[in-house]
Amino acid sequence: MSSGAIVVESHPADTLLRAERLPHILCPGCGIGSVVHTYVDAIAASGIPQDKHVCVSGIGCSGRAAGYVNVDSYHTTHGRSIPFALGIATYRPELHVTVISGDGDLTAIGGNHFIHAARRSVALLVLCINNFNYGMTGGQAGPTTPLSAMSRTTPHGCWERPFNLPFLAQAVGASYVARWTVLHVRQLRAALIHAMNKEGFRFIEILSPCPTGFGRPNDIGDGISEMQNYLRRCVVDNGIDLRQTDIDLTQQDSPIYVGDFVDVDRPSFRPQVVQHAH
Amino acid sequence: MSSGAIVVESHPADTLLRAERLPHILCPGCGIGSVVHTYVDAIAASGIPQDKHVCVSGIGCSGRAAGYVNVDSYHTTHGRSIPFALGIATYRPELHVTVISGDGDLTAIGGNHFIHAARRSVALLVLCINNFNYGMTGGQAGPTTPLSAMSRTTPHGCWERPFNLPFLAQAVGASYVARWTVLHVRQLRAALIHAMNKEGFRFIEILSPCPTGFGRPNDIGDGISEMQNYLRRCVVDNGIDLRQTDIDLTQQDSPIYVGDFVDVDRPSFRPQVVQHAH
Amino acid sequence: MSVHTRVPIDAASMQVPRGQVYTIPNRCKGCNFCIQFCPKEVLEFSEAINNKGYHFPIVRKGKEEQCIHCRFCDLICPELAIFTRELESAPAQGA
Amino acid sequence: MSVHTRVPIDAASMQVPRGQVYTIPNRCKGCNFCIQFCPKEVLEFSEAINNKGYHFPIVRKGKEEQCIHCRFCDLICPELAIFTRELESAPAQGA
Amino acid sequence: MQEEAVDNEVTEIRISGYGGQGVVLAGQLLGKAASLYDNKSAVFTQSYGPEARGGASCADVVVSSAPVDYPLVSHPDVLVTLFQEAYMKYRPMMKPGGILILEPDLVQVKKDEVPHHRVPATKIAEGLGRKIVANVVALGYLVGITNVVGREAVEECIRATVKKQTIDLNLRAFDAGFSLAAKERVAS
Amino acid sequence: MQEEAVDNEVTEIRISGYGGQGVVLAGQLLGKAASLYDNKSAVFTQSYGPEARGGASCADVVVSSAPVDYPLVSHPDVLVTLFQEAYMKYRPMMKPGGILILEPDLVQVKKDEVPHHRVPATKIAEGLGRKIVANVVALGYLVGITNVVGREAVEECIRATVKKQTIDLNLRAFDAGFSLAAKERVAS
Amino acid sequence: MTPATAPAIDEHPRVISGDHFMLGDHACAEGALAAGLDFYGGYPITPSTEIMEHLAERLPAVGGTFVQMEDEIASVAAIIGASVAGARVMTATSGPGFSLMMENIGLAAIMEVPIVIVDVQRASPSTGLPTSVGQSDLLQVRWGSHGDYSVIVYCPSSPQECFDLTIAAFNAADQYRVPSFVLMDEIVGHMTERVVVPPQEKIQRVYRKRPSVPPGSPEFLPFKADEDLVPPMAHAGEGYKVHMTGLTHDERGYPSLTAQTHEKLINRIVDKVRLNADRIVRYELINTEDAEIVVVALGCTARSARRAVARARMKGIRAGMLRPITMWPFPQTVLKELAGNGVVKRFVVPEINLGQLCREVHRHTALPVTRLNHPGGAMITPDQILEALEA
Amino acid sequence: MTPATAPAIDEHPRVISGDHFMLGDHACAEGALAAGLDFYGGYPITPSTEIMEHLAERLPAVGGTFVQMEDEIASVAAIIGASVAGARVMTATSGPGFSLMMENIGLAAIMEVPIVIVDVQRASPSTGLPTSVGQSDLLQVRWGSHGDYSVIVYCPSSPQECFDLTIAAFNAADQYRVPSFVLMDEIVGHMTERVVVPPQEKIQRVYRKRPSVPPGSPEFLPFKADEDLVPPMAHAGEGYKVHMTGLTHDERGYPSLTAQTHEKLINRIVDKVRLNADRIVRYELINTEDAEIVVVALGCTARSARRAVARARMKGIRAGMLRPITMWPFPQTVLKELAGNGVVKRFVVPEINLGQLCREVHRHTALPVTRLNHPGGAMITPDQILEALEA
Repeated sequence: MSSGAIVVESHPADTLLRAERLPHILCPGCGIGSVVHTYVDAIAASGIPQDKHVCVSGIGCSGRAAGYVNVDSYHTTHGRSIPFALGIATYRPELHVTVISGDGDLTAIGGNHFIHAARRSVALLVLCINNFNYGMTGGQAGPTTPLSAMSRTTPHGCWERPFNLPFLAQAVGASYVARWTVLHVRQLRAALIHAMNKEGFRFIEILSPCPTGFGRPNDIGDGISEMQNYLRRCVVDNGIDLRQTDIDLTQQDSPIYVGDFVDVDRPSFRPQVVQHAH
Repeated sequence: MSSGAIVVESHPADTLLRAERLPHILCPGCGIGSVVHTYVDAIAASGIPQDKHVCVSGIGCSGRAAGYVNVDSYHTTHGRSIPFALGIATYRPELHVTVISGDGDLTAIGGNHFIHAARRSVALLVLCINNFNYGMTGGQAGPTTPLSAMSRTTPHGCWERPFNLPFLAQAVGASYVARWTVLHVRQLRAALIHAMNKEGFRFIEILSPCPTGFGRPNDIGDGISEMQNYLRRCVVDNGIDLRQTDIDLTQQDSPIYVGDFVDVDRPSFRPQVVQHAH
Repeated sequence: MSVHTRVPIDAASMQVPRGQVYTIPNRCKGCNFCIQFCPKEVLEFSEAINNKGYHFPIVRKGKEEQCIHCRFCDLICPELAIFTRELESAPAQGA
Repeated sequence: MSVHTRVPIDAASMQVPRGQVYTIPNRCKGCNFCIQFCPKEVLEFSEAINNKGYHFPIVRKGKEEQCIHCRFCDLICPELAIFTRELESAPAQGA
Repeated sequence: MQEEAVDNEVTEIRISGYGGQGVVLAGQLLGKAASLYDNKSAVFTQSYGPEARGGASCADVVVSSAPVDYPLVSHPDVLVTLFQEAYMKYRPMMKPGGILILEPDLVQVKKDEVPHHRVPATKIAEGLGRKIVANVVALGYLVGITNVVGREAVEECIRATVKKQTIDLNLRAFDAGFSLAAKERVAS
Repeated sequence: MQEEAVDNEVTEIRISGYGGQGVVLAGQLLGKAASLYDNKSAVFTQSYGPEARGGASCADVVVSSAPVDYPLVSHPDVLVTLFQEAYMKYRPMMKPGGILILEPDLVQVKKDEVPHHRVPATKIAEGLGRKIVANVVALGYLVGITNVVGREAVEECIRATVKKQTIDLNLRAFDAGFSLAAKERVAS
Repeated sequence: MTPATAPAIDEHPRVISGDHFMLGDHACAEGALAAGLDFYGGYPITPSTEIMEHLAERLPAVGGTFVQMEDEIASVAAIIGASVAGARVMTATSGPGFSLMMENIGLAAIMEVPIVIVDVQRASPSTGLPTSVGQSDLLQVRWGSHGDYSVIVYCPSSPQECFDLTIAAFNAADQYRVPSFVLMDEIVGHMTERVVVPPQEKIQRVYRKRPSVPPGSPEFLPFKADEDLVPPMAHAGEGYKVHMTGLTHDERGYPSLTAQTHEKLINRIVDKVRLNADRIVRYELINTEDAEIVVVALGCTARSARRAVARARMKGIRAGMLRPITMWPFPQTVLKELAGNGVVKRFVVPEINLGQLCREVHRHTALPVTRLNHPGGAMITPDQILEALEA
Repeated sequence: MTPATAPAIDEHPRVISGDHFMLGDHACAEGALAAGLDFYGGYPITPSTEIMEHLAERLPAVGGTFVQMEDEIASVAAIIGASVAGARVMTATSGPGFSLMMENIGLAAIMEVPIVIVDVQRASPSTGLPTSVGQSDLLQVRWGSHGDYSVIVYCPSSPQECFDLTIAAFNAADQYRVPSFVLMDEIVGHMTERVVVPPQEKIQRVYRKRPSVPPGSPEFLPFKADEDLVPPMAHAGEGYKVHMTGLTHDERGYPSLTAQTHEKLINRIVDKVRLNADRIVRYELINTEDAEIVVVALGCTARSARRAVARARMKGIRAGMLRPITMWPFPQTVLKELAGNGVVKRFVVPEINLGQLCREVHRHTALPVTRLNHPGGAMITPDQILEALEA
């Protein structure tokens, strides 16, 4: 064993995780683990008791995130994490509910719940881990797959324009909108802590490498290459007009804008309730 | 019989309608009939043969529109008019497919198909007849019901913020976005003719009176009163920033912006096809 | 605001057309749109009721020659119960 | 751009902390994130492989005292296989 | 024959008019009075759906001294019509020998119509100051003529059902209709 | 006993390794050769799902002179392992008396392992210039040892399946494995 | 975004004890309130809308949470979410909306989350006749989601039963941690009849079992069942840090993707209803002691059947009736007893569908079964049933 | 937005005649191509994804239209839309996605729009075991949408049948204007075996009937059926100006909201399959001539059963097998014949669910039926079936 690093058996964050389930099922170079890690780190720093955090996810690689965090956690059906979470968050407003899922789950099949929860200003923090494809089923295109990108369902290149998710989130009323990448764990952590303590519908898009489903067919290579791509191209611009935040991955030199784009006060959705009568 | 008006048995537009089904089932003072009328008038003026027009609708009062127009017409399931229409429009790109439905059908249950069709730039003209409630089931709130408005499911006043549909349509990539009211039949007719001859996803929100489901519980009165409300409050502003086009009906004096808001060139979605091999 | 027409630049020099009103009384549900929004206030409700029990539009006394065939009553009618046709010259037929 | 730290205004006057690297080699899947993005280039791959067959991070020869406990390797590790702790003073324990 | 006896326990009543005439309230009051205040059983149903809007609508009540099984009115024993279209639509379904009550100012009967009851409910209601209670006038008449439910039961039901400030008006409307029927019964 | 005869017609083969070693292609070639070029029946299956990623994966082939009914490999008659984890995972399922083939540079056997075949497929492939064809070397060896499918059938299958520019390389790899087996058969 | 002021709670009792002349749909809503409904998520659809409208008024006034969702899928997902957070939950819909809920019904089944779904049946398939009666979701409610699971389904025949059986559905959902259903029909939902609401203290509420150990106890396994095959349920926010998933899972709730875990889990979620069927099943028998012909009917059709049986008796026909009150579990024991008692010679099954109940009757008897049905839009009349009895 | 260049059509034959060693999922996709697939709308889900991926490559290359939709509901809606515009259409999914399609399956049924849906069954309910085998959608495919309707359902046992029966499903969908289904299972979908693709001219395509009168003819009524109960179909854009609705409709296609219209329409859409069942039903019999025990099995389980029957015969047990190739209409006639032939003494029904096929077998025989099942995740082995035969 090398000198310098002390070999141990557990990580300080293990208490925030279902450590007995590690290692997780995700591929080497996948960024989802980093998001889970940053999320639990933010939980510890949020000032909100761990027991009052709830995590809800849908289906797909990112949907598996809920299975690794040591809070009440619910791994639901494809696309339905947001209405499921709405049930928890509106019935128990004292709980802090975070939805962690992927681009396919949240914005393909789950797109309607996304726009309605934002419109209603439901008290949810929604993390969309965007790896530009359906990883769990082996790399098909989705609504964030860039133009021209190769995938198992776009063998000649994707010919659909992807969503600009921050712009969409703003158009439907999110109180907080940010975009970071897995590389920006420090900014992501700060964004998470800030968003956990806000009202309304809060949305963070997190760009993440997927070497298996996206990197490989698009000649990006492994996870670290995708990360270096982010390092090279990301531009922080918190004040940018969100009409400009499309991601055009096929233009290798175009900027990818990241930042804390929207941060407004908007009270959380609270259905009319006099008091709970149990 | 009075002098001045000649009493006849049929209307010149009857050939564009399934006249044998008239009178339609819609209430007195409802604006949906006016939209149907203006739509068929636009068909006649569109320069596109009547046989190449197709009309698709969903469920609800507005969904019944398809049943009255004398083109190939499909009255589908709740919320699914857009993907149904996508099937027609992408398989037969020579057809001009218009979706006519209501706010509940298109933006509540059908919201996901709406944003995805716009993202893809599917060759559809989508008319959302927005009467601020679910009329067919008797006047429940929906995603366009204004704050504070009374309905059968908001007996103490609506507490959810409604969608700003033009802004949403822009955020997801519509090539054409307009808003008019049933009162603006002339502008609506022009918008329809223009939009019928454009590519991509074209969206027109049409504000319409619903005396039964919306006017009555909100003390607006009958259809003509809602129309007079539009006459008084509508402001045409084609160039307005769509972040400003929320409709706040509870503020009786706030403007309701109408106009041809977005008009850009965006090619229609065409899946990769070499040629049809029948 | 006006919803009726976009005024053409050369409006003053244009000849205003004349129109003839046609109605299908039994289609009418009495919504009042055509009457209220006729730019020339040509129309009013009948005293008679149609077979569904509604009063329907008729041309006001004295307004028989005022219709300008702008088609507004036609387009806005939800029931396709009224329309106009352009007259070549006065007087109106069937008045 | 830098993703590592937001430079505080009084950076020059601050004392740079020192850190100790800890690893859980059998969790590592060799993604290379910690090694590539360590701002002090403290880490490198081991020659040995872990029980899943991956090379895992070790501290480079000569870099044993360079860790500044910035936590970047920790947070970015998808496998929770590495972390650092702040040292009160030199030298690093267990090196 | 005993079978007849069973079926005769059941009275099928249809009150029909157009939207806004309050036929639904009249039907509900009748059914509720029978069901809660008169030791009978009753089922109330009404027409639903967009096809029911605007046109003729009806409120149906089945009253019986035994529990009501089949809940629908197929062939009314008693038909009240307050609107021409309702008369045209529902008259043919009436049971032969049934009781027909109509609002003469709003309904014109066919030439060959059988003997029937004409109740100027709207005028009577207007006489009471509120045209809107024509429905309750008609109800009063119906109860007075048929005795399908007790007068007191309906009055109690009205007191328990309508808004406080309209109790008196409704009771007077009911009484007006009931009294007219009583007079006619005496006369006939 | 006739039952045995039926079952003995079937050979269950599992080729296992880690992702990227090409075990899937090796299995497909074997099954396809048997099925299309050697008048036998064969079914090919593979491990699926996220749990199959990263870790040990396997390509299973059932070969029979009669139609294959049950398509899965439960207890391999022939087990090829190119990876330690695969050896650990699948060795216990092997049929007693089955044939075990392994890559000695990547698999360390248990002390009490039965006699088995050691094929340095990676080194042989590297000798041919492309480490990537270690899978086909192993396939060649497997065919050479078991004769479960004819040599010509596999060669024809390779020609019909792989990219044109790699046909020769793959044929040489197959031959290298097959020849090694032939030598060993002679030796034993 | 400020909620409008809702009335103070005291003026609005949760249980409106007393006699009422009440719409079936409203009786269902009042039953839910009496059963302790905490959270309603729904979407309007004829002929169930009146349930939702009634609760829009009533539920917030008694301190509950009412949310109109964007569609039926969101509705069922939201009530599952609220239920894991501890709420007594319900949604109501009709055929088209019910079809949309199928996927998440499976989630509730495998996660063992108590939910109550009301389906007011209309003439179907598809949009069909939205305002007219049907009884054609009898098999869908049992088999509509993919895979094997179990459900408990009540079929009221009257507004009174809409009230009573909605309470039963809440209790069954909690007791067995299953999706339970009130399968009404348009006639029953849209008829107004006397409904007696008992005093609050007479209304029995059965609640889901709760963990007997405190949060953090290592012995607490969220999916370890007791002898009744039902595991105690910990709620979100209580500190138990449960994990629940739609994947096949072990007793800790963690995904365990093996056939062994699957068999254990799925057999248990099916068996907890199957093996308790005798306790769950409800039915009504009329004049079956000496009956030679037994009508099997439910919902509004049972009302016609009761009339027909009475009239048949007067004509000297020895008719009787079995009314399944639970469609699922199906009252097969009593049906088999009737079929085997040597007296019954024939069954008559009137229903407003093309033979769904009849199929189930067939499974349990070899006696002749007379079908009497049409696909919807009208009731089957007493006359029609009488004719079938006389045939 | 410019489509990427697709390969020229000549290099890519629609029918790849010849012998192949092919994945079941791919064979299904090739069967669709051979059947004339024009439009595919789908959404990825294990274990059906390979069908979609294969068509993503192949369909555009032969001039067809491939669209990946935003979800399964959109997928089925889109193929119904394309079908009314004249396309031969298909989508493929698995349990969770299939559950989402239920509402629009009802629309296709009542609008009489030919569609083909492939459901590759996995261990269920809910998310279950996504990559493992199940056969538990047998009843859902028949009853999963609200109301009464009819379907035609094929259950392949091999990649060859995935190819052949997908073609059959296209032909049946068009011939009867019904939703038809290829109900695969994960084992069959994920196994690779020899598939013989016949020469193009040997592949029979049956197309929907088309109007015999020109557009505008007053005698053309879009929902007036011929003697076979199936109406000719006019497509969008041809000038017939049809109206189609999910509401109950008359022969013109116009809403007609009466019980009479409903009965006429729904009876017809059910009868067009029911009365043609003998023509539609397919099954395979093995060794049933003298069989005392008959195994009834389908899909991958039939492969184990075939082996078990062969081994039982060697042991002197007179076993045979009935393999339903169409699950619906169910081969009830042959089952009843077997049950009544005086030789058969018992049925054994192995299946990867908790007794769905068994239920159907029970309905048609009074003989003992041995259940042999588990809810999914593994095949039933020949040994297990043999044991049941020996018991």
